Parts: sequence; C-alpha cells; structure tokens
Amino acid sequence: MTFTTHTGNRGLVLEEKLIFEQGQPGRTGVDLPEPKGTKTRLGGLDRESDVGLPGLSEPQVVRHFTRMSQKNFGIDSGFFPLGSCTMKHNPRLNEKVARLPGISDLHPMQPESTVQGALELIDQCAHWLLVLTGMPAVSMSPAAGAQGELCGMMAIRAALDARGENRRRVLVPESAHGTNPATAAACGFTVDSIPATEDGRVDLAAFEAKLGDDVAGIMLTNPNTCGLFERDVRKIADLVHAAGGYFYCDGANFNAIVGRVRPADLGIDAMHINLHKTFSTPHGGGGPGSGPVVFSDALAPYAPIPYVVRTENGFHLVETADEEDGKKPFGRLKGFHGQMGMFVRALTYMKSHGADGLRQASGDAVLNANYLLARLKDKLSVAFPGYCMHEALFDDSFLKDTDVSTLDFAKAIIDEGFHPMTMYFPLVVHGALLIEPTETETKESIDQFCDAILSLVAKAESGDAEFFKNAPYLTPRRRLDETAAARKPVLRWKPETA
Amino acid sequence: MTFTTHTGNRGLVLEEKLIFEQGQPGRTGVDLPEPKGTKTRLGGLDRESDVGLPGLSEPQVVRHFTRMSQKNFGIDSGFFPLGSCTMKHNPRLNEKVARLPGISDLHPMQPESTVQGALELIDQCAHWLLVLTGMPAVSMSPAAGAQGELCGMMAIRAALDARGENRRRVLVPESAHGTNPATAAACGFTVDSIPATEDGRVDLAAFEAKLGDDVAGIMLTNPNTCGLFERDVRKIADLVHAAGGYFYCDGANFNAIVGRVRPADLGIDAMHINLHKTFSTPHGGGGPGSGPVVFSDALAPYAPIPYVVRTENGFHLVETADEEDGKKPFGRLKGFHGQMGMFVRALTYMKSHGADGLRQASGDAVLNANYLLARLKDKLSVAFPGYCMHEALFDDSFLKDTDVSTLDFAKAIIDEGFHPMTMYFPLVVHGALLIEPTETETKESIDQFCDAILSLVAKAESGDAEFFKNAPYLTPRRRLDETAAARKPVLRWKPETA
Amino acid sequence: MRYLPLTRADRAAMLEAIGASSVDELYSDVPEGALLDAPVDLPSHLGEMQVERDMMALASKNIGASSVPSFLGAGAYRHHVPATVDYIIQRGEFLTAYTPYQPEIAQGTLQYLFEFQTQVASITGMDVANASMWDGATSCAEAVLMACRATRRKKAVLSGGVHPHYREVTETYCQYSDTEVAGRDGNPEQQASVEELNDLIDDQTACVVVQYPDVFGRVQDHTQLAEVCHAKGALLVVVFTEAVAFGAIKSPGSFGADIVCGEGQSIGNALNYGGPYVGLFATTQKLVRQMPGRLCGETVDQDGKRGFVLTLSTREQHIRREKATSNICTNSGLCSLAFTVHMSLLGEDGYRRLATLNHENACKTADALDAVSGVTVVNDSFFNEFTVKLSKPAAEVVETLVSKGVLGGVPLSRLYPNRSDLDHYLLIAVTETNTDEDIAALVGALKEALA
Amino acid sequence: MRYLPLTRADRAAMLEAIGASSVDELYSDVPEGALLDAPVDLPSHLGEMQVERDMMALASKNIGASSVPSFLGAGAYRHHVPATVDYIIQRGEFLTAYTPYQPEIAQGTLQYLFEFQTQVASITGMDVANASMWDGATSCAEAVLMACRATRRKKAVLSGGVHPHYREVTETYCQYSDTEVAGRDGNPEQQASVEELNDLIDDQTACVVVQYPDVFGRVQDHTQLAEVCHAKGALLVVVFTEAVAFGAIKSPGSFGADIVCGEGQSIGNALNYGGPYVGLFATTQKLVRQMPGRLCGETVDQDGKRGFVLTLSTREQHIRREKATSNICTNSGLCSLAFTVHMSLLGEDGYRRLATLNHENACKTADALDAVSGVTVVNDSFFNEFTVKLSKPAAEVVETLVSKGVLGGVPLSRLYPNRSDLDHYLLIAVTETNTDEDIAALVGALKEALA
Ligand SMILES: Cc1ncc(COP(=O)(O)O)c(C=O)c1O
Ligand SMILES: Cc1ncc(COP(=O)(O)O)c(C=O)c1O
Repeated sequence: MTFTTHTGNRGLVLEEKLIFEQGQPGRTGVDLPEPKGTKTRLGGLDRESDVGLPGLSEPQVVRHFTRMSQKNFGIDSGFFPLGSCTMKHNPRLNEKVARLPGISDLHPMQPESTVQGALELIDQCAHWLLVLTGMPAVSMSPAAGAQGELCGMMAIRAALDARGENRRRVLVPESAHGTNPATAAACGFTVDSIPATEDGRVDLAAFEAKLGDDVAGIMLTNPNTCGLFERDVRKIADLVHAAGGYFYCDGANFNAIVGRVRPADLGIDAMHINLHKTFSTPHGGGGPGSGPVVFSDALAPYAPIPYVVRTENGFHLVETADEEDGKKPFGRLKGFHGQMGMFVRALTYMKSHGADGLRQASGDAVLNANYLLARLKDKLSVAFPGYCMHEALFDDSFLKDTDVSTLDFAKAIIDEGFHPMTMYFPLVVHGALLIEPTETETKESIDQFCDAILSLVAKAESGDAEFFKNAPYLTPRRRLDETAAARKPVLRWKPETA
Repeated sequence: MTFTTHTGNRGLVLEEKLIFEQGQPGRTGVDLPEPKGTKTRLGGLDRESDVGLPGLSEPQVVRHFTRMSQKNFGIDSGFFPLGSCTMKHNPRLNEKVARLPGISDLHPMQPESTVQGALELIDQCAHWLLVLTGMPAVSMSPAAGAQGELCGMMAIRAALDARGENRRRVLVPESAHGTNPATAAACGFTVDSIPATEDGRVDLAAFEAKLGDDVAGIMLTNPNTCGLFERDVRKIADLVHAAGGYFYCDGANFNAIVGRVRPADLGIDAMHINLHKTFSTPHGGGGPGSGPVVFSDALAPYAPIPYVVRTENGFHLVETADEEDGKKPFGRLKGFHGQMGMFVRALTYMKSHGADGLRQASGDAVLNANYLLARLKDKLSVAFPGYCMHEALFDDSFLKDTDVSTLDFAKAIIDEGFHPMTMYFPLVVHGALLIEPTETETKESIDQFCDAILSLVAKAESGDAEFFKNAPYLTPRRRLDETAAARKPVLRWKPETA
Repeated sequence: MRYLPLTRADRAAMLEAIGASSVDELYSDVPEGALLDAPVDLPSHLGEMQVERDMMALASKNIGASSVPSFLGAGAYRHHVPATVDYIIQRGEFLTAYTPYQPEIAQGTLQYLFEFQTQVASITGMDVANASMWDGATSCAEAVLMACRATRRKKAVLSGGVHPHYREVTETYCQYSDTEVAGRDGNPEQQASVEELNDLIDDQTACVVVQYPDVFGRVQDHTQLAEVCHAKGALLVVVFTEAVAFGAIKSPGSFGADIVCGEGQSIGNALNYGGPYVGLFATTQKLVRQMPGRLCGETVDQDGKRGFVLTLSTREQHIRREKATSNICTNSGLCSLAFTVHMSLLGEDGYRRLATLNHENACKTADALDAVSGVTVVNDSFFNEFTVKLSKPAAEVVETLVSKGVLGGVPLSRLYPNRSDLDHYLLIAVTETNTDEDIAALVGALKEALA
Repeated sequence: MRYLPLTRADRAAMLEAIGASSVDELYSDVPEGALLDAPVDLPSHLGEMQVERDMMALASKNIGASSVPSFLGAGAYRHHVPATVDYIIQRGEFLTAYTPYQPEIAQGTLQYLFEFQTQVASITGMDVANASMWDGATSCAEAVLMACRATRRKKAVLSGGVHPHYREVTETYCQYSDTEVAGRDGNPEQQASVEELNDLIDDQTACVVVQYPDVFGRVQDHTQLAEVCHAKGALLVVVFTEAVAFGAIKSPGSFGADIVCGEGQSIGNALNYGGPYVGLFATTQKLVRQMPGRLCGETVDQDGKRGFVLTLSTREQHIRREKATSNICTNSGLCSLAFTVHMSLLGEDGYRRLATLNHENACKTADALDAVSGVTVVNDSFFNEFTVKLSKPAAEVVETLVSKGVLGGVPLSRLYPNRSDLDHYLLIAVTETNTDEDIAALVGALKEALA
C-alpha cells in the first residue's frame, strides 16, 4: 500500500534534516568548564562574530548520524562488487588494535625513544610488503593510491634527472585509471595512450612502436583494469628498460596475486599498494587510504623522506634529505610519516592471514570472480575471452536492443539489495560493468547476485525499459538529479534570508 | 511502485536467513591453534556427537547481525516514548568507560587487594544512590527491578520473622506492574489489591480499610504507573507503619523526581532503582539491568550479602551472612556481587550530570511529559486530570466510535517513524496508552510526534478503520500472527528432515 | 548539559503551553516540605573528559585479569572474545532497544533470540531454551521452583558439587515459599554417589540438582541419576558454570536431564567483576509451559513472511501477575546477543576446538602443578578447572602469588568460608587464554610460595 | 581462515562450474616461473588472540601521549574526542562504504559531506569547502597548484611562518611542474612583514602563502597582505594547522583570503602518530571550479525530495584524466566524518569555549614557563602554541624531560634540522587536555633540566 505519512518517515526509514536545521542557540553536545576570563594574547585578532555553527545536544547528534548511516550501503550491509575497489571484509579486530592507546595516542613529533614500537610496526609492515612483492625498498608515506603514483613517478623523474635525461613522455594504456594520467601530468610528463588489443591487454606492437628516447616509462596496471593479467608483462618490462625507461606498475589490483606472484619477478620498478583495497583497511566512505610504494634498486635511492631504518640503537626515522649517504630523496609527500592508522590495520590483517592465508585469499578472490564470470557469461556480454583475475568485465552489448543503459541496469540492481558494480570503467569497453566479488564472499552470496542479475537481464529483454529507467524504487531517495546539481551548485547550507 | 524483487530484498532492507540456514561444514569465524591430541581426562564423557552448530565465516556473521540490527528500532533511531521504561539517551561515554580493562577485565573472585578500585566504584555508586534517595542503606546486588523487588520483599519477610510475626498479606494497587504481585507471591505473600480513585491514586479509604495485623506491607509505585505522584504517600506510609507493616516503594519511575524529592522524606522502607531506566544503562533489547535497593534503618540489617564496607585497610566485600555483628542478611540473590557493568555506567552518568544536572533532568522529563499532555489532551482522552509526572496516560475512549483499537493505533504510529507508547498498561485504564518522552528529547521531536498523533486521530475519526487494522505497512515485517505463534510454538530452529 | 536538549526558551514556551508558571508547579502533588529547592549534596556536573579521567583513576586501582598470568574460575571464566562481538553489541539498534514488544520493528532482537534459544538448546542437548535469565545462580533457583511447579512437590536435593553461590541463591529463593533445600556441601576428595543422592529423594522431592562439571571441576555421568529421579517422580536438573565445556563433553540432555541451566558468561561476555552475565535455561518440550522467562517463537506476518514474536507470555508476570512462573522481566538481552554472536563465529568446529584447547591447556597445567612439591591435583577428571591441595592454606598462598604478579586461582575458603577442612584447597581454571609462560609463572610462583 | 568463507566443497564445485582443473589454471597468463607454488617466507596465519597480543606488545613499546604530561603540537594536537565520535565512525554503514558514487544508497555519506563542507566553510569564513584532502601539508601544496591554475602564473611565495612540512610538500609537488617556490624559512624572533613579502611578489606570482597562527604560534593579521596580493593579481592562501583556533580568532576569510586550507585533525581525530589526518580546503565561490577534490552538492530526487550527490566532477581525474585539477581520488572520508560529528557536538558554544579554554591554558603555561630561569617565551601573540628560548639546546632538554616522564614540546631543530640558529628553541602546545598538574610537571622538569 502506497501512502504518505504525516512525518515523511516510512517505518524504520527516518527522514533527517541537516544539523543546521536542527540547532538551537544555547544547546550543546559538550560540557566544558567555564573559562576564567583571562586577558587574551591573540594579537588583537579575537573573534568577534559568530561562526554560524548550530547547537545540538548529544542525543540529537547520535540520532542524526545513526539515521544517516542507515541510508548507506557498506560491505557490512551486503554484496558490494565494486570493481577495482576490492571491497572485502573489514575485520573489527583491526579497528580494535588501531585504537590501542599505545598506537592511536602517539604524537608524530614524540622523541624516537618513546615510539620504538611504532617505528617497529612500520618496519614490520614494510617487511611484509617487501616480501610479498619481492622488491628491495618501500616508501610508506603516500596517503593513498594516487599519492603512491605520485611517489613512484617522482622517483622516476628524480632518477631521470640524476641521469641527466630529459625524458618527458609516459606511456599509459587507454584502460588506465584516471589517477594515472593525472599523476603523470602532475609530475610534468606528457601522457601517450597505448591502445588495447582485442583481448584486453596492452597492444605490444603499438607499445613498442611508441618507445623512444623521450620515453620516461610506462604506467601499467597489472592485473589490469579489465581484470586481466598482462601476459606480456615481462616483455613490456624488458622493452621499456631497454629503451631507457622505467616501469611503474599500478598495484590497485594486487589482491589477485598476493602471495602467488611477486611483482619483482615481472620486472617492475615501482608499484603502489592500496592498503585500503588489498589489505583491507576500511574504505570509510571515501578514505582514508594508504598507498605505500615498493621500489626497484634503480629507483630506491630517490624514495622520499621520511623512512624508518633499523640501527644498533633501535629504530630511527630519517626525516632529512641529506642524512644518509647514497640516498637522494626527491622530497617529502605528506606531513609527518604516513598513514600509521592504516599500517596497523594492514599489519593486523597480514598477520591474521599469514603467508598461507594471503595465498588462499588471492586464490579465492580469483576463483570467486571466475565463478561469477562463468555463471553470467551466457547472458551478459563478456568483454574479453578467457579466465579473468579477481574481477569480471562485461560490456553493455547484452543490453543492445533493450533501451536499457548500464546506469539503468545498475540502478535496478540496487533494489535487489546489492551495491552495483563499477560502471563505465574502464573506458576501453562500451558501457562497462566491472564486477569484483572479493574472496570474503560466499558462493551463496555470489549465486544470489547472479540469479538476481539473470532475472534482470530477462526483464530487460522482455522490453520493460521503463522499469529500469525509473529504478531504483525502494531506496530512501530515488534517482537524483545530477545535472541540476552541477548546473547550479549548492555546496553548503546557508541560513534562509528572511 | 509496488513490485517483488527477485531476492526478496528491498533496497537497503535486506532479508536475512537464520545462521542455521547459512552454515557450511568446515567454515568457521575463528582461527584457533591445532590441538595437540592430548589424552583427555574427561571422565570418559568425551562428546561424540555433533552439537549441531552452523559454520559461518566472520564476514557472514558481521553481515548477519548488521542486517538484523537494521530491523530494530532503538532510542538511537528515534523517539521511543515507551511508558514506564524511561527510554532516555544512552551515552557512549558510559560504554567506553565500562570497557576499560581495569573494570571489564576483573574476575569476581580476585583477591580484594587487586580490586580496590572496583570496590570503591561500587561504594561511590552506592553513595550517590543513598544521597539521592536520602536512605541509610543500599543493596547493590539485584540484577534488575524485579529482583530488587524480591530483595525488598525478602527483607520485609526477614524483618517480620525477626519480629516473630506471621504477616502474609501485601497490599498492591491495581495499577501495579506485574512484577509486584509476582514478587510478592514468590516471597510467600498473598496479594490484596487496592483500587484506584477517580484521579488515579490509591484509594486511601479502601487502603485503610484493608490494613490489619496480617498485613506485611504495601507495594506502592511512586510516581505511580499512571504517571502521577501519590499525593497521600506520607499518609500511606504513616498508616502502614502504624499498622505494623512496611512500605515497599517501586522506584521504576524515580526519573521523575531524582534530585527533587528524596523517597526517604516520604517514609518508605525499601525501594528499588532501575539503573537501566533512571540512570541510563542501556536497555540492550531486554537487558541486562540492575536494581539496587535502598533500605530504611528498619530493614537495613536484613539486606542480602554481599556488600561493600569501608575499613581502615581499604574496601572490603562482606560475603558471609555471619561476618558482621548486628547484620542478619536474608541470604544471597545472585552469583558474585551484582551488575558491576551497570554500576560503572550509572556512576558515569551521575557524575556527568552532577547534582545540578540530575535535578535538571528530572525537571525536564516532567516538563516534556506535561507539554506532550497539553498538546494531546484535547484530542486524546486523558485518563486522569491534572499535571502528570514524567509520563502521560490516556485511555482509548477517544477511539470509541472509530472501530480502531489501541493496538491498531499504535501500529499506525510505527509507520510514522516512532516507537509506540506502552499499551494496555496500567490495567486500571481501558486500552491504556502510556507515553513517556524522557528529558533527552527535544521539543521539536515531541512536536513532531504530537503532530503525527493528531493526524492519526483525525484519520481514525474520519472512519478509516481498515487503514489502522492493517498497519503497519512500511516495516520489514507487517503485523505478526501472535496467535499462531502461541498455538503451535516453534521455539527453535530444527534441521529439515529429508 | 550535553544530554539535555531543552533550552531556556524551550522551557518557557512549554510552560506557557502547559499553563504552568514553573516546573515546581508541576510537582504540586509532592507533600509539603518534601520538594527540594536546591541540588542535593553531591558534586556538580562534569565534562566528558573529567568524568573519563575520574573513572580511569578508579580503574587504575585494579589489576586486570589479563594483565598478569591468571587462573581464576569458580563460575566465571576468562576467554578471548572476538572483536566482532563487541562491535555488534554496541550497535545502537541493539543496544538502545528494549524488550521486543513491537515485533514489526524488533525483528533484529527477535531473530537473534530465536538463534540464541536454538544454540542453547543445541549445546545442552535439550529441546528448547528460553531467551535468558539473569545468571547461572538465579537460573538454578528458578529451575528448582519450576521443578516444584511441574511436580507439585516442595523439596529439592542439591548435590554437594553445586557451586555454593548457586546453592545459596536457591536457598534464598526457596526459604519463603516453603520449599525445602536438602543435600550437603561438597567435598573435593569425594564425589557424591548416586546412592547417596538417592537416599535423599523422597516423595516430596521435586528435583535433584547436580552440577556438570561440578564446582570442583569433576566430570561425572548422571545418566543413572536421571533414571533414579524419574523412577521417583522427580526431575533431574543439571546446572553448569562453564558453557564452553559442552564442546568437549557429552551434553546434559544426553543423560536424560529435565532442566539444564547455568551460566553463559564464558561465551561472548567479559568478566565484568561478576556481572552482568547471562543465565541459560533449557528444558524438554513437555515442560515448556512451566518455564520462567521470555520465549521467542516463529510465526508469519500479514504478508505470509516468516517472522518472530515473543510467545507463550501467559506464563509471565505482565499477564499472569501473582500466578506467573517467575517475576523476571528485564533479563540479560545484550549478554545473550554477545553469546549468540560469539557462538555464531565459533560454529561447530570452533566451539569444539575451543573446548579441546581449554582441556589440553588444563591437562598441561595439572601435570605441571602435580610436579610441584606441596601441590597435589585432586581431580581424576576435569574439563578446564580442577582442585589442588596445597601444603599451606590456599588463601595465604593466593596472597603471596599476588605479590609475585600471579592471580593464582580461587581458594575454596572463599567459596566455603565456614569449612575449615577446605582451607588447603585451591581451584584452578585454565583456558585458551593461558600461555605456556603463564603456566610457568604459576608453577614458579607456587614453588616459591610453598617452599 | 576466519575471513574466507569458501569451503573445500565450494571450491571444487566452483572450479567445475568454471571448467578449470585448479586455481592455478586460472593464473595461466602469469609468465613462466613467476607463479609461486608455495607460500612466501612469512609467518603462517594466526588466531585473533595471538595477533592482538602481538600488536599489544608493539604498542607497549611506546609511551602514549596521554599517559604523561605532554605538550606537543607543531601541526598535530591532542584534544579530547567525545566517545560518540568513535562510536559513529565505527558504524559499518559508514566504515565499510566507499566513495558515494551511487547516491541512492549513500545519502548518509553524502549528507555528512554536505555538513562537513558547510562547517569548514563556516570556521574558515569562506564560501565553499571541499569534501576533504589528505592532510594539511598536501592541501597547502594543492592550494599553490590551484592558485597557479587560476592565475595562470607559476610562482608561489611562502611566508617563513609556514610549517616546514607544508613547505617541503609544496616544494615537492611544484618541483616537476616548473613552479617556483619562493620565500625563506622563518624566524621565531622576527615576523615577516607585509613589505618583505610584497617585495617577493612579481607578475609571475600566483599566490602568497601564510600560516595563521604561524608555525611558531604567532597570530598575525593578513588583511593588508590580502590587499597587496590582490593589487598584484596574486591570490592569498592562508594555511593553518590547528582548526580549533578559529573558535577564538578571526577567520582567514575575514582577511580576504582566496584559499584557506589546513589540517583538521584537531577536531574529532586521534593523533595516530601522524596519520590519517584530514585536509580542509575552502575557497571563494569564484574559484570553485578550480578546486581539487570531491564536492558534494544538493539536488532533488525523482520524487522531488531533497538529496545530495557528488558534483562538479568534471574537475576530477576520473573524468578529466591528465587535465584534472588534482590526481586525488581516495581522500580522508572517515576522518571528515569524525570532524563533522565532533563539530556537531561542539556547536557554536562548544567550539568557541573549547578555543577559549585552549588559549587560557596556553597563557597560564606561558606565564609559568616565563618564570623559569633559562626559559624565555618568545611570542607576543599566540593561540594554544608558542615558542620558548632555552638556555640549553632544546633537543637535549626534551630528552631529559622524557627521562622525567614529560613529553615537553617539539624542538625547532626537529623541524629545521639544518638551522643551527634555532637549536635553543622549543615549541610548546597546550590544549584543554593539559591539567594544572601537567603544567607543574613541565615547569618542574624544565627547572631541573636547565639547572
Ligand atoms: C586501478 C586504480 N588505480 C589507482 C587508484 C587510485 O587509488 P586511490 O583511490 O587510493 O588514490 C584506483 C582507485 O580506485 C584504481 O582503481
Ligand atoms: C513499574 C515497574 N516496576 C517494575 C518493573 C520491573 O523492572 P525490571 O524490568 O528491571 O525487572 C518495571 C519494568 O518495566 C516497571 O515498569
């Protein structure tokens, strides 16, 4: 029965105003001692006007954010096969450990003698990453994958500068994530696209043709964003090296191969690792992440400050560029020393799995993706032939005659109780649907998803395009008008002018 | 648009099977070391058969309970005016403090020297309760309000026994909570009901008439379950004392008077305090609670073991009946020493409020209830005239000609996004609706509730009884068949027999 | 005050709507002189930081059981509780809900109660279980009262192996309802025989209560006792303090017990210095309607979908008042959720392995202690707890161990303060949380203490 | 393994459905020899209890900042974070969601981002703010790059009052994009004048960057500087490290700043040994389309109900690729939630009072230190942090203080390792968390250390 309630609430789905619409002067959610009225020493800049913050009591605040949370879908809610994002289970143990006072309550400028455990933790985390990648060096400071890319590409710039070479062209496959070209540009490189082959990999011939002495290197994602292993990765490495360039590997998809393939064995020079993907630090609705970068011997000297070294007197944090002989750090990427809160979670995750569990995890991730692929391949249009890695890519040709778009299809999936896959990425495929189940999903959950997808395909084929165009129907908000939002942006609340 | 999804899910509202329907042999949510295979010493009683527990992975378990939680309404969700239950805000600070290892990780049988802080905490909590009630003694052990009643009534039995008197009749107002007669009966008393007056209080004349030398005492709730202060409470105390009986006060509604009226000043002999109501320890979906009982001098010697005393050498826990001279404990009510986890929360709550804040809280609770009463009194039928205390009571006469029952009306409230009030209690009022907003609600939230109620009254009056009979419409489950449940009880899951 | 949203302006507007001149006016029914006009003599409100520091100061005056090698049991057991458990029970939708009287918006609570009941029934080997009691000791008392109702008899025989707190609570509950509690305190050196208990059963005996494993840690078969009871028209009640045990030993249900109840703290719940804990209560299909406490049952909603409700409430105080099967109302809801979550994580394999590890660790400790001069392990059988006899009074030894940084066990004198014959006995519990270093520390400290 | 639900039977069934004989077969694209056939050389999996103990052992090798009197700032500040904050950010629906690309099931995240943006704009006094950057230092660098885009110029002048990490990160970001970073390191004894900075502004200067309060704690008015900048076609960028400050001092927006950005850790976020933190980034309406990072905007849904979406994404890498305003993708989502929750609790009154308390505590400490022989307070003005000159090298003194159980501040030599002229300076931060006892401990320890 459809009807409108007086409140606008719908049972357990409660409408929630902005905090700014709920405040009352004189209300507060904290109790702070009365100030003494000391004469200020604020350089005459004492604030005189109101800030404009609303006053809410603690109960209001708790309810506000509780209700808002209930309008979100997370991994804890259900199947979340967002391709390229590795939405795996986030263990609560990691949250608990990250909150130990001996970890969360450390100031980054404490004397080293008071943070030996923290430095050891960073060192341990680094050690696991080095062994898993087979690489000789790692920089722990990048704040996320994109900053990891910056870190790697700057090291390449620094290495080229050291060689006195002015190489400025970077080869980037068309299928690359947007951060790759953006990063290359931020480092002063020009981006040269490499086309993909029919089977979703780098076109080796085209790649080779593009090599030259102005080529700084290649940024290659492997497994790539089509969910495929770059078969020719070693050849690519050899070729780029032979041409005097470096091999930056985007490691966003490391989850497919952890404990089974060491990137070092493929000939890479640098690779970032998204701890918030492969090593399960929570995505947090957009972050924070962490993007450590492993380096080959060729690039290691240029790794940024700071970094941890083990000395006779314990662990030491190198914070200046000129402290160590033979090191030529390209600079500093971030305040302080990296995403400690993420290291502790990632290390907890790695220790929990162990070498055996990590290997099992990547195998299960690939198995789940291939199973999903097998179940859907007859009804959806598989983008590229063969086995996939940890994610399965489809194009929208299965929707060809239905007047249903990838977006429409995804919105209908929402009503079925799933988070949609990644849509329209990678760009090399028309109307892409990139599905990454991860290893922490059950076969039952994948089966349920596949059954629902197949039922939707049947519905689309039956000609009910209107149904899809208006989906979703069952969510707290239905399809939102993004065009209107961009046309006349309202980016903050403002008091109504009376 | 109404339609059925393939999965049965509806957007963010996800169907969730029982764990027993999700298990797989060989799956587990814990990693425990391999046993060594030691020869057992289990007296030959080694388990040979399966227990019958399902195997789930940790991600499944997290998702299972997350989804289930989303089908619940709590104080954190919205307005929860469940009369007689004091559903006030539960501060997270209290949860945090209760988890300090120095509190949560104490074994109840640790030597006293290792738990001095715990004993001091109990003593502090007791002190606050004593000052707030004005009483000379308190027993901290009762597990909940009902056990507090048991504690108080057993002390009365013990005192009577000590006096060599065989008084077995207990006077209990008709409006009393079910636990009162149940408790009296459990202590070997017979229950004699006292009627209520037109204005919802004890009928003094009827009460007086029932007094006699077989009367052990009275169990009186004050403020009473009609949300009213018993005006004649002192007279009642005097009369029952004069008749040789004791005055047990049900303190479930203490929230109305904390910091404003000391029960001691009203002449009571014993009163339980529901820490999970007045002092905000979370209701937890049904418990745990805690029901300390304060005693007058007359009953104090009979208080049960254990209890904390302050000695020269620190705090000491008296665990045996014969340890202290002059004390004649009636026994032991519970394993160990009471609901420590609740004491810490209640004490944190009390310290946060302070004497000033507690007084403000009770005043605001009463103000909120009277405001709600004022807003609804013209359209709903007020049970009794005058101001109420912390809750407002209505009967169902406003629904008289509508063919809508109190239950139907309550179910329609659910769709509006509120938890219904207490229904059909107290029994002295026909189709009772007992509404307790508590002090942690805003005026805005009470206004929204009242507006919704008034709109529903209008709807009921408009003759749309069918609408109410089929409510709620917007919940994960609609009205449940309680008759069927009771007729052929299915109280556990059983594997399907093939 | 941070929890109180009403502003001055709100209060004024509300008083006006009410038509009252002040909040005090709303209290006009309070007798002359009883309405205080100023705050009571207690400290003023404090900010969160100050309160937290106050409470931390109290906490710091205690020695946390996990901060040192620790071997205490006697009805409460330290086990590792997965972080998931604590996360789930803190979710506001569980934490801040109450008894699920409105099932349409309480399916979360109701479904876990149904799962809890099934788990409890499964581990105890019984047909059905309720939605929790306050703790093991009160469950024991309620079991006796239930047996009396079911048999219309007025006497209970308690085995000497029953935990003294369980016995005391049972006696307390029974003393004012003309119910006799028979049977004597136990002896760690000698186990009560079926014959002994049999002699105490008469035609007024509603039940015999045994603990399994018993308070001294012994594991005994009660199949024969069940037969004896049933032959005499009495029920067999089996109580327990360590719910992990049933992962390693036969279920009480397999003996033919009529009521099985006890403490569920071990699974999912912290030690909390003794509470809140969670009473588990299971029985046979036949006796369901005599059960105390809440029950959750399966049903369907108006649309035919499966759902859950509280059921058979005609047993309960809010319906039956003085005729109710118990006065219990608020129970141990959230603790039962913790139990359910932990048990769900364990599953068949985890639960059984956990029990095995407990037992193996206890065996290892028993062997190590038996080799210490001045220590004799008394038990032939045990699960994760056993009694040792010391060459010195146990209470003193325990104090000495504290000074050496070891929480060494529970002296029987703490449980039996009037039994001087038990002064030299110490109860030692060993769980999966105890490391080899813990055991070595206990052995070392005991050697020194007894030297 | 507890996180991996596939059973042996599942794996077999799935391989069969796939038509593969083994999991290794799925890796057939991996080059010869690169596919490992055994686990790498790292420890095996561990149970939760073991891992927790391992991590606790690491934690116990550190001295928690709150476990001793502690006065460290320099870009990260210890404040009391209400328990509510940590509860909310742990709710799975927030914690385990990702960037809200599907707004229909991400209104929770989107609404708080909208609130966050409004709060940040409010405290900075700017028109709009984005949905967070990685931290204060990267925000500073991005602000410079944005200024260059907006002005089509290629030089930034950084005031000496800018935190060295912010400067270094800005230099790092600029070095490979032909952007000059001018201006020299600061001096605690002498503040850069408007004239000095003015002299550095040329027609290639995109912006001047000042910190407010500056790295030495000084509070300076930049209204005139804004005018100077604007007159020369440059933007004024104001960075900050202590977001609590704006509760007590005028907003940078009131100076006429064009971009205001900095560190939001202070509000809602733990120290975390330096990360994750949350970069706040605000600007004027005019410059919105030059902003880096995500933006949340208001709109309506198909039924006309208000809702929120990510918007103006044509600025971003996933749409614009090499032409994007920044490469940022994953930002500081959950840290911005923590900020939003804490700020919501504070409200106008709480935010301002918190700032006042910080300032008063800092004044009290400054006075107490000034009275210590060998200590001179350098600052005339400050908010909650100031610089003192010591009679001995600060780094040594800080080590001595550690041995006396005090975390006494940040020696400027840590921030400026190559500036021997700053060796005797110590940066001291004081917040509402510091008690009178803390201050006395610092004073006492300093007296001893300097004696
Ligand atoms: C293939 C790929 N590369 C890089 C990134 C950027 O990583 P981050 O979001 O951590 O900056 C992503 C993130 O989605 C990605 O999928
Ligand atoms: C008036 C009254 N008395 C007693 C009780 C019993 O308290 P408890 O549920 O804590 O046992 C209640 C609980 O709702 C009550 O409302």
